[in-house]
Amino acid sequence: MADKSVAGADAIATKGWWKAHQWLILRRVSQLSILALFLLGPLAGVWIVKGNLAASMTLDLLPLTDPHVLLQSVLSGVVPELSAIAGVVIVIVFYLLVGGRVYCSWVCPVNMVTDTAAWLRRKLGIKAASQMARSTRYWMLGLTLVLPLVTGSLVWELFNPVSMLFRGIVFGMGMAWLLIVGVFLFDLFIVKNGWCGRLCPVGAFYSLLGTGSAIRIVAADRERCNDCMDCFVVCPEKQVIRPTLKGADKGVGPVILAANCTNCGRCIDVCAKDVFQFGTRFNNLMVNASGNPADDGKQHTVQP
Amino acid sequence: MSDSGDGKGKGVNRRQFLSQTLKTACGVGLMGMGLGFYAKQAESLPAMAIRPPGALPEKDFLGACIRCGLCVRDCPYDILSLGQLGDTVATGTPYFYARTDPCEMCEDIPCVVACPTNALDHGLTNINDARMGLAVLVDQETCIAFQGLRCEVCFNVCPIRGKAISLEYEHNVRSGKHARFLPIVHSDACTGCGLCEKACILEEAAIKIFPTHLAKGELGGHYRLGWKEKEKAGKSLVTPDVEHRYNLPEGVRYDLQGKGLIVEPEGQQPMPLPSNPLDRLNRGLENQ
Amino acid sequence: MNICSAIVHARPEVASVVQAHLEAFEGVEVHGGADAGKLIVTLEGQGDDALADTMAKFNEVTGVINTVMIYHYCGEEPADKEVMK
Amino acid sequence: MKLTRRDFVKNNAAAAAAVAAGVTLPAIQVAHAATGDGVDADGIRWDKVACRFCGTGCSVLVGTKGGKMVASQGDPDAPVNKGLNCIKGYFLPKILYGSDRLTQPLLRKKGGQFAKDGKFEPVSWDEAFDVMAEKWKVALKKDMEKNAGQPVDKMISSVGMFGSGQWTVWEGYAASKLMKAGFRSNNLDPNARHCMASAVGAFIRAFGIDEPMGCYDDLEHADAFVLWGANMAEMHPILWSRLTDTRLTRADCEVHVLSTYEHRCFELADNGMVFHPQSDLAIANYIANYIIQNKAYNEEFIGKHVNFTKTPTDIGYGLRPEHPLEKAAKNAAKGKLSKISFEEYAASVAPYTVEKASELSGVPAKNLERLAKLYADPNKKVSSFWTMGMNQHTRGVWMNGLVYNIHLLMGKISEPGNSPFSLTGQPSACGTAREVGTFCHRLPADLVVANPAHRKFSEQIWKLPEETLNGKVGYHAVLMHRMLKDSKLNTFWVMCNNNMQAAANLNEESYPGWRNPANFITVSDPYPTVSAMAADLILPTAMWAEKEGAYGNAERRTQFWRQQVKAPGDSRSDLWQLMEFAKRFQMEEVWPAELLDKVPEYKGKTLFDVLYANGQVDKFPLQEVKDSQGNVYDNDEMAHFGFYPQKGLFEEYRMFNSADNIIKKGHEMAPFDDYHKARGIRWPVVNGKETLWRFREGYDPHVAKGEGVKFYGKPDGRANIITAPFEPAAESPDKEFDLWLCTGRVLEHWHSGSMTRRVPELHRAVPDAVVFMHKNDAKKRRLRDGQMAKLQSRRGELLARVETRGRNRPPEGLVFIPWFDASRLVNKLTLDATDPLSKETDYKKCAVKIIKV
Repeated sequence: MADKSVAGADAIATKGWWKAHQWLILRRVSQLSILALFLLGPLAGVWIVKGNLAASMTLDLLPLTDPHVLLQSVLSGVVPELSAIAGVVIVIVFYLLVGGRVYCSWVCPVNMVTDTAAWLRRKLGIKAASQMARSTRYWMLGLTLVLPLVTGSLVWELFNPVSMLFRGIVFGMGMAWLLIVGVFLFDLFIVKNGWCGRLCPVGAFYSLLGTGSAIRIVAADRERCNDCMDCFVVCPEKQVIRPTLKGADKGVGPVILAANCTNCGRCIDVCAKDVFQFGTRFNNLMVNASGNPADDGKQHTVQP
Repeated sequence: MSDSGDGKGKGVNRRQFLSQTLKTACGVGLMGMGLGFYAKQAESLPAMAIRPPGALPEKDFLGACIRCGLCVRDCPYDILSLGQLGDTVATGTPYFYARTDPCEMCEDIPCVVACPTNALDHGLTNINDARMGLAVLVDQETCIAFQGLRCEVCFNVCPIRGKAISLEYEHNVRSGKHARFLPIVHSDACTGCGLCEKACILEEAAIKIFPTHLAKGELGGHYRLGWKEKEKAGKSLVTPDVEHRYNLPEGVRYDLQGKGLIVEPEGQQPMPLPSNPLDRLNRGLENQ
Repeated sequence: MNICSAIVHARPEVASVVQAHLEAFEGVEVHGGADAGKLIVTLEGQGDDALADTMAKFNEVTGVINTVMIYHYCGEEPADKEVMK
Repeated sequence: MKLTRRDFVKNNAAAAAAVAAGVTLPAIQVAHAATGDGVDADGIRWDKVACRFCGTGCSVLVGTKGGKMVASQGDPDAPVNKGLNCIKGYFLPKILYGSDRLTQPLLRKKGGQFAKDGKFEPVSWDEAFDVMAEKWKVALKKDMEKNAGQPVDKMISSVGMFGSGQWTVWEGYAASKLMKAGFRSNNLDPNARHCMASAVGAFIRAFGIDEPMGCYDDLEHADAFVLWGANMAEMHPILWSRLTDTRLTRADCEVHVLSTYEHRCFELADNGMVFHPQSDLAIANYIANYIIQNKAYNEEFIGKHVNFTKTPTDIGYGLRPEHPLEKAAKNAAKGKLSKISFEEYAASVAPYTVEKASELSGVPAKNLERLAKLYADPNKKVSSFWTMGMNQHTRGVWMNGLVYNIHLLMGKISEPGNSPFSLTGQPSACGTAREVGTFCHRLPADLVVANPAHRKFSEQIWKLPEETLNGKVGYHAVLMHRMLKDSKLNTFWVMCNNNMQAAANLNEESYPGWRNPANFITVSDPYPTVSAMAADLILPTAMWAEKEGAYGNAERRTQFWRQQVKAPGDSRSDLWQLMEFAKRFQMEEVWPAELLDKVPEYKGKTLFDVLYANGQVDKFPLQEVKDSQGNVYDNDEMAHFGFYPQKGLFEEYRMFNSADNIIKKGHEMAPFDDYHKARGIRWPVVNGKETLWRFREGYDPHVAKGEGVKFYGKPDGRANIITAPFEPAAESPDKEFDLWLCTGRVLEHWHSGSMTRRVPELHRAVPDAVVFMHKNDAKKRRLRDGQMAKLQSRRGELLARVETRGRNRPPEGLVFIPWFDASRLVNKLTLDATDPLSKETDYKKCAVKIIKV
């Protein structure tokens, strides 16, 4: 088996470097171009998008609003403006379609920080220092929603590294970089995938939002799996893989339905056997209907 | 939710599960309290940071503002900033400092229009109704107008001219022959835009914008200003005074509500002019 | 140049009379303080002795309670040099 | 008050005893002398200096330490301001220390040589003066050839100088002497031409002698004030605070304000009147008419002290002669008065009924009547004040005269509180520009070049051979730029002003004139102003208290100051420059042989020798300049020339106004040294006593006992009432250019802003010139407050932000813009129409349009 510090070495060997990194690179492009769009105004004076991830206005036409922030605001007793409501509806519909935690892997700038931490952790071979329940994030989510209810103010937004990093880049960082360094060190030395995988209430919110979302990773050719474990190594939410990948025996369909799968596509990249593909949650139905998942699943995959 | 453990969940018994949950709950709960307390501090707005026009009262504002920065972007004069971590202003919330970048009071109030959450009240449509704060002449000892110098820059730059800041004329007792032009702020018109604070020519401004609750005194609940009540009512609140008559020597009148005792100057005719020019010609030497 | 100053305590009710008496001495100026019964006095004279004698005579003035010397200056500079306007 | 060392010790002794006794002593001076030797506890040396800005003439105390001016305070002992200042005065020390002070001469060069189209390069004073003198010599030689055989009153000159009412008295005097006696050119005019010329013209026509008869004490003695085109609230801030105080404290005091737009004086006005531009002529005539109709005039006064005259009408607008308006004028530039009777005068104003005045001016009849009644009330003492609204007026001399008419009809003149008072805009418009003869038609002390007797008298004082002085009136300010453009004026020296930003019609006259390759332009300036940018040679100038100086304010008060600090780098005072430049000329290069033959002793000498080393100007040797506390001050000019030039020049100038054989009395001044001791002295000074009110027995030493009132400037002792009708402005709004444009100043900035814009606090307070306009006018053009708008006249355009809610509230149809802002040159818009009599530009009226950008 290949060196575990280089995840996907097999994949690179068999598919070539590009194929073994294509979703990763696309995600980075996505994350950076979103940032770039917001920065185009203040830096170049080209105002395509104004605002930040909490709420934005594109071309003075398309409002987008972060449902988690707005929910906090509503819980503090505010009736939002129509534009904010419209913005939230658009955002919710979008993530219902593409998967809630797509926000985490394709949009959120903190992802780049925590991915780096995870990568460095593998490189340096740092072993887990402490454990933390993955469910902690739901408690955190609860907390972020209770606090405005109790205090009447958006307490979480004073600390939220996710909004702070993005806002920091677009509007000015202040001391927020300390918080980001904190997240990075936490992930690197204390808890593996600690922030995004266990603590972040924003991710928790989007996971709930995406519970029933359409686009999903499908382990379409799971029978080809050679147990190289590369996907487990790179996956930030690796608990979502096993039930599906190894669930054929138990009659579990090939679609990874777990809400916390971020649709990052990294498992597709690193799998030398091309077990994974993008598909939809309906791939499972077809398996159940036709009993022949492999062929049918392929027709619904998304090729980048 | 299916992700309560890193695949180790299998071996977890009920007791372990309960204790783990309890631990997490306690941890998060403690953290929540910490956040709450810290938030109280982090949210205490420094007196010199002014919210954009239409901002809800600070407490409501902090609940309503989602820190999106759209108001910042739509300010044509680029005066607004978002609080950054480490600033004394709540992180991500918009503010301006009057001394460096006061509000120019746009007629269409674009910052309010941009706000998606009503944190900047969309009910504000006339910028003159904005109450961002209140200008206060904090130091009469350094304000050079109070020393009798001719400055009045604050009065001159005030966009609610003559209403938010008026000049009161007063005899300069020290010099004996000059008037002092004292700037007086009126809270019923001042929007707190801060143009006066910016323009103040002192090293440290003598007129500053403060949050209204810090800037305003409050009259005792029992007391009314008699002349204002009378003006409001348009008449005396109690029975009008009777007509008075007086014992007075000739050539003397008494005006109860006005000047008091009036001694008519002897032999001097008020205007209109006498038709006889001799009156003029005999005037002559009164100044010699 | 030989100048000293003193506080002359006097009964407040007769302080102004005392002041007139003191001013009659040569080189003596009263600068004020009659209201409080503490007359602020400067003395100017040729030598230390002359000043001391004058001071001693203050106590003989009716109404004077006590005399305290506060400040003494003797110097050789020309006394008519202008120092300020 | 002097304090000797003895007093000082005694005070300290008493203070010590007082402290010990816990008694406060009122009258003990210990504060300043505490550290001795004329500096205060902070080591700051204090001395008095006249304020650098307006004509009010406030005195300030400036504090220097370590060769730098570090502090200032209003002078509490100055009678004008009693320790107060306006916002500009508050920042006085900062005007010296702008970050872009010029510190060495700069010459346009290309390839190491002067080139008209070259770039500015630093040069030495020697090189600067070499190049400059060479150009002047070429022009002088050409002039001498042309003037050969011509009588003196036909002499032309192609050298010129544009001076200033901000020059110190001796700088103006030295310049006047250099140009008129040295270069035999009357092409010397001050920027006061733009500011006070109409007032001067009217003074001379009405009273035969210049400057107001009253003084600032009128402010405390009047029952009513009338402002005719003066925004005193902003332009004479300290005087306004005195006026306001009188309004507050004097029973029944009234303030009437006339203007073409509402300004800050209206805040105090009991009767505020906004009139259509130019209709002040009609209003003033209506008041005279009212007085006559109601027989309110002072018959005795007019019987004894007044002549009635009329002035030619239809006199044009001082434009170039080929301009259609000039061709159409019947009596272009004519002003010779002819006597009329009282009845003729009455008939001439009779058409100006209240209805007509109201119709022409747009002021409601009742306001006009109230004003007329005030003037006509024999029991009300009225002081009228005016400045640029009346002077910068194509009928400015007329208008000044019409106000004198009212005061003369009523006899309300020359006594406390009854005063027609022309205020000045510059600190020494009176002291320098007017008194020492820096106008193109004048010699010192009210003498004029056109009068052979005056020339002869001046030649005697100046030790010049007869027929030296040029008898032909030179080019006035506006004409100078036209002549530069026409290449008839070839060398031009601009000192102590910023005429490229001030002179009207920059695009068509000023700039082409200055950049005309035939001409060589020198600008002496402490800062890189618009004028410096348009020059060929820039000479760095010592300013204000960097030199010993004297200013004369509007109430005839002359104030001196000592040099407080050194000028930076190679900067030199204007006085140094003028005198040093004179050294560059041999007499043979400036005077023709036949003139020199009359004074062979001048042959081989320099102009400096003849003008300044003449035994008079160099009479006072090197000395220590000391104040009463023993502080010693620099005098860089004295150190350089080896004699006390300021004193020599002033004492020579005094021969014009105080010698026994003077031609015109009434201008007497005190000896030089007296002024350094006093907080200003008001002339005429006779037997050591100053004069508060002129022309009135008891107050004026020139009015003998029993004469009562005597206007001794006129041979018969009578003042002139001069009738003049309403005539329209040179340019009025029409369909295309549909708005009146009025220009002016703001409190925070002074003139072209070259000093005040370098004070950061003042710049922050008022950073840009905005265009003040009526809300409806803005709306019609879809303009909002704060939006950029383009102002366009027939001559140029500029961009400025719209202000509808500011300090000035123009009526519909008129806009106002201040001209201090070098980044928007208002003089691109203004028309160079002048009063044909005074040659003063009308900056208050031209037509513009405003377009949204």
